[in-house]
Amino acid sequence: MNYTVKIGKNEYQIKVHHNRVVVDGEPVSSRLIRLNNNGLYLLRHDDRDVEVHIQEKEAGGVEVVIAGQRVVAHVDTPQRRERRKKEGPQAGTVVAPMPGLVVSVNVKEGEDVQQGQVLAVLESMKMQMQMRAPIEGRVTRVPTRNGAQVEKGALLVQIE
Amino acid sequence: MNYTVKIGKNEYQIKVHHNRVVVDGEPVSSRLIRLNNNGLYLLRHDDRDVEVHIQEKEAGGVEVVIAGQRVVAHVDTPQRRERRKKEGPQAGTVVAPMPGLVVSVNVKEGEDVQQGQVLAVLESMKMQMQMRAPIEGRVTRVPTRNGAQVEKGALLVQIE
Amino acid sequence: MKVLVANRGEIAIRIMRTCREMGFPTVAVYSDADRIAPHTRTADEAVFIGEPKAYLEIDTIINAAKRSGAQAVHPGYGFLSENAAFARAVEAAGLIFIGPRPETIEKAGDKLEARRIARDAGLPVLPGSDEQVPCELPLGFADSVQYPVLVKAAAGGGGRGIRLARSPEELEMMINAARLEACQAFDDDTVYLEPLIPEARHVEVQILGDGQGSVLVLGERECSIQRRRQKLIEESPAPGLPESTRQALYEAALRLGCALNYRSLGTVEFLLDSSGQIHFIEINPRIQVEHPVTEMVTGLDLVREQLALAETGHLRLKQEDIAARGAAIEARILAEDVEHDFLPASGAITYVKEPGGPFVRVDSALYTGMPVGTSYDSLLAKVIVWGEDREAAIARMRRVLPEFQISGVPTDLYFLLQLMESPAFLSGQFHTTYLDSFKPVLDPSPDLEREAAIAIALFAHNQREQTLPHSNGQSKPWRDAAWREQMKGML
Amino acid sequence: MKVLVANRGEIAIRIMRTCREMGFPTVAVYSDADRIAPHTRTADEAVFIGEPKAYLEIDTIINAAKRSGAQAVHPGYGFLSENAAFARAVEAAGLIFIGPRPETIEKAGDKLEARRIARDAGLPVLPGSDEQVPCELPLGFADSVQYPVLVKAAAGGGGRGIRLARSPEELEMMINAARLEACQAFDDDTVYLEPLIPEARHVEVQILGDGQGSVLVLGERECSIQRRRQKLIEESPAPGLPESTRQALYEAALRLGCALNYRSLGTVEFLLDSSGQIHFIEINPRIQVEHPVTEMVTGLDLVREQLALAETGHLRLKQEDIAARGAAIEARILAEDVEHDFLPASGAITYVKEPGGPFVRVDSALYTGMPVGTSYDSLLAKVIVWGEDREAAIARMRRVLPEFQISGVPTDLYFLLQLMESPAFLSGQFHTTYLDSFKPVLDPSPDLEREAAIAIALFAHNQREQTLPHSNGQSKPWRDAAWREQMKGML
Repeated sequence: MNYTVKIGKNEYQIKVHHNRVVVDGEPVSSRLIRLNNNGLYLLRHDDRDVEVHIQEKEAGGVEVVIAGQRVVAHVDTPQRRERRKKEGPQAGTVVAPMPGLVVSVNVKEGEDVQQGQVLAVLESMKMQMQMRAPIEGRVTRVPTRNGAQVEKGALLVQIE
Repeated sequence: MNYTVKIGKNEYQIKVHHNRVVVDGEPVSSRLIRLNNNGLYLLRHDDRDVEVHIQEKEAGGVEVVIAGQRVVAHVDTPQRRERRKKEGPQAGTVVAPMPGLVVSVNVKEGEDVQQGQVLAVLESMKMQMQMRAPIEGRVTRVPTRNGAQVEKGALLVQIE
Repeated sequence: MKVLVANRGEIAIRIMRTCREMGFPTVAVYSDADRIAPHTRTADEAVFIGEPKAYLEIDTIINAAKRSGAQAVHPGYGFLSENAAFARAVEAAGLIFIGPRPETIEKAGDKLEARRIARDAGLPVLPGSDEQVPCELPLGFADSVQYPVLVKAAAGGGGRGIRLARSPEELEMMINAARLEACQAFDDDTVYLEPLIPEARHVEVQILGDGQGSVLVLGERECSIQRRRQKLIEESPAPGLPESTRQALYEAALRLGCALNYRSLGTVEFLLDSSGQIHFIEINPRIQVEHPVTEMVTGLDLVREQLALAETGHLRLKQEDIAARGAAIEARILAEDVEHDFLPASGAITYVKEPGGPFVRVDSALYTGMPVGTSYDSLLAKVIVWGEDREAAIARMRRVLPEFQISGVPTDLYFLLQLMESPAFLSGQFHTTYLDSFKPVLDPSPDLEREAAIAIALFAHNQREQTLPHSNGQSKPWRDAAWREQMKGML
Repeated sequence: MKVLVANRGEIAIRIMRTCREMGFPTVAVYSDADRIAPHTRTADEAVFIGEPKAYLEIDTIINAAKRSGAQAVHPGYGFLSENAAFARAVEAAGLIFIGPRPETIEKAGDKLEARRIARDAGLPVLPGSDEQVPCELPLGFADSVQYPVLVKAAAGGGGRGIRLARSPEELEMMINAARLEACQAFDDDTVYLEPLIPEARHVEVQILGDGQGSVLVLGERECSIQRRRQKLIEESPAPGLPESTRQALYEAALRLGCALNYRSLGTVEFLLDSSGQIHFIEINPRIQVEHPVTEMVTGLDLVREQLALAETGHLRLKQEDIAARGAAIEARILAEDVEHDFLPASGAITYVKEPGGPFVRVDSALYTGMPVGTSYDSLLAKVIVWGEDREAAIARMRRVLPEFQISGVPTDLYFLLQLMESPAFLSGQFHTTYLDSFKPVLDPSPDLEREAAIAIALFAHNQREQTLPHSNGQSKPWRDAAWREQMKGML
């Protein structure tokens, strides 16, 4: 099985077949051993062990913590790409999860955004929520503005 | 719903109905709030919060950790008692989970045992395992002895 | 003495810990946003106080104290800790305020008044007028000022209400901006001017007084590593400080403490200019975030001294009991997005593992499952290390930061590690503007990133392999069974 | 200097932490039973060594060191740490042995030889012959002995191979029992007799030598709280010790250290009888489990001193650099079943939360999911607290133990807490036999038990309510969604 792992600007092509792992064409000897049911794993190389915490996020995102560093990545398989095409544009729809006040809108139409980027900040019951981009893409609609009162489910940003 | 919680020699009769809790006839105001998906809870009383870790064990056992103290309890409902009756004696069957050497047998036929009591110690691949009583009851069969080699699945102790 | 802690987060827990050691029952207060915050379950009792801003409501806190039967109130830092009206209300309710006298808080809170008192006590105070900027700027005012100049709110605190003006043209705009922020934050738009000291270091002195004429100096802290005037790393002793300067700082702090007949803990803040001269800035009448570095070098529990004083009216210590040993450094672990201009981050902590071992202290309010909101500051935990000297302490901090694992929200952990490894920090040669020019690497180190990529691919592969034969989504029990099987051989 | 740590558990992690701080790469070794033990991932490299007993195999460890390119080997405590042949093999392989010279280990390992050396060096040694008990007991031998008497294995260690004979009738049986155990444990059935000192305290002195004539004394530790001759709680300084006795202990330890031209860390163990006399027992040529209490009062990192000496051949310290401050106490957290005669327990750690805050240190090898087997000792973690005096340290330990949450295996945490609250411990008046008569309360405190019962009933009720509408067992996603909903309001 082939996996494309995107971390920031970098992409890693990783092939996993039984116990063989090939990273960007280079075979490595690494195994992932589950340490508990809460996301803790041991990445065992030939001569070295590394503790990692792995957590699935929404929209194919994965959060990894190693040695005090936190990496947010996106993992893809050919199948997932296929599925995503079928799902169409609604993957890039950001709506208000609760009624509230739009404290700030951080993007404009036509702007390119990264997955996870904060698009807008919503305040509700004195508490603020950051609305992040579920996918990478271009902003096509921003039908709201700073200071607007919005209902739950109101479209805030559309990304394509 | 009525719950019987057994801790050591003590039994607590606890009735829970919506937000009303009655312990041994005395109403208390307590709520259990989940803190995460790993078993951490907040027990909120009127004027006091207590952090508890709760973990289900086999055979209706529950392990609770509060303030550095660990309590192993058994919780029962009328339904469960009914079900247990139907399940019959196999609930009290202790078999070897792997092939190994019986290092010690700690109980005799006719002896009364508590749930969780160590019945026998099994050694396999240089490692020892304590075989504990899954239920409270009387030992009816002990078809093994110290030093015996047993196969996986061999009956070690029968409790009724 | 039953103590209500009118605070939240790590400082509430830290205060309650010492209360427990001294046998004082504790009462926590918690708002709507803190319904499952960890400080409530550290206390013996917990009182719900309502909206997120309730920690700032004097009457609400006093009522909670009365309802719970508390005899004393510890304000922690932030919130009502520097509010003289609060201290007064606590005492008016017949309770002990664990902190300075209300009038001391009042004087400290008016930065101009504090300057006057310091000047009268013979402290070196930053040049400039002790008068506020008039509402209507007189003709020629802007030209009479030396630039660059700081416009500061007289009621300021926490780095708010401060603006820098570089030229006469900028002055009026900056005065207005500072007034606006000061008015919003402190309900008081009084501002004053203070010359900007270039290449200054921020050094502060911890004092402890009994309010009866006795004031002790508990050493100094170097706090120049700041971002947006928020301290990020603090240490004691201040590196490379000439002994004569240290003595001058202690003497100045002592003089001010005596002038105020200071009670409880306080911090006298100074700027150290490039010529080695010290300049008084302000006095903080409360426990500081960074107090643990002083604790680690002196071996004192500062909260214990506060509580003992509040209970008995007497200090347990004399100046000759105070001795510093080695060096301590504190790093503040914040929920913030280094990649997005250090914006406070929110989310839920999905994993946390705190560091440990010799001479490491963690003051934390973290647990797995904890919501991280934006109602309060972004401080998640503090890591404090001690070493026999600064070099050993830095080596320890560099060992410790990568041991701290936090998942669920971005933090400044990797940023702090880079800071610890930067030549300026290592040499001890840095100023309050150091972070303006310090540019962290945002991406993870290449080896670590590759490692993460491998882990993720293997994780995705495992998920897939295990879900394939159980495509109804029932994979978890199967995985649990596999894990138990794996564990079995090891028991 | 690349260091292979020939150990596991908390001590391996503790050594690796200091290596990292000093910039030394580390190599872990791990057995089949330690495939997912935490020390492997604390190291920079990890080498698999085979069966659980591989930590005791000299060739296996030497091969691992060579394979990994390590330049030095740290043995920790236990396993091969007191094996002179191992130290010799390490040096023969061209590697640095981080510990005493092999000949010192050899002398220390033969308790009779150690007694002779101590006696020659002028130390007060327990009365009795320095000769072993002959294989065939001569006629009248049993009657020539003063009772009660201890039969001890000459090659002993860790409390094994020791028996008490109360009368001439018991002597031969106890000699045979001690021989049998000694033969099994040490492959050497040599035993000797030592008078039993009633109401004795166990006090030991930490020494550090450079192997070139310089020996330092780093203070003493009180370790009388023992069960089956295994220390459970240790502290420094020893409570209530007259200064003259302390000086006598230091002087005796120094004399022995000089007589052995001691290199690296060592512990000289003494019994203190009820008249205040000290008696040498033995010398432990390695780092001790309880070394952190000395670290906390002296501010030294003992492993750092070991490593620096091993690297440079010189000590960084002089006797005048050593100063003790305050009091430290260590408690050993063991996986054991207090209700079932303290039998070692096995299982898997399903939850762990370590304590924190001021002057608290945790040396641990715990993580959620960790299998606890019976292949090795039952030590899970050590909690060490410091206070300005013994009272403050005890108060802190009483605060800290209830903060330590461990689920999945029974531990001695509640037992330790009761011990900390017992009048004899509080007064500092206890002997090595204290735990024979100390009877802990086994059941949880009634309030806590009732609380647990309520929590369990509510837990069972929640499980039921949530599984009822989804009787297909698909309740977890539903619960997760509910939890996320609950969290949302707080973000």
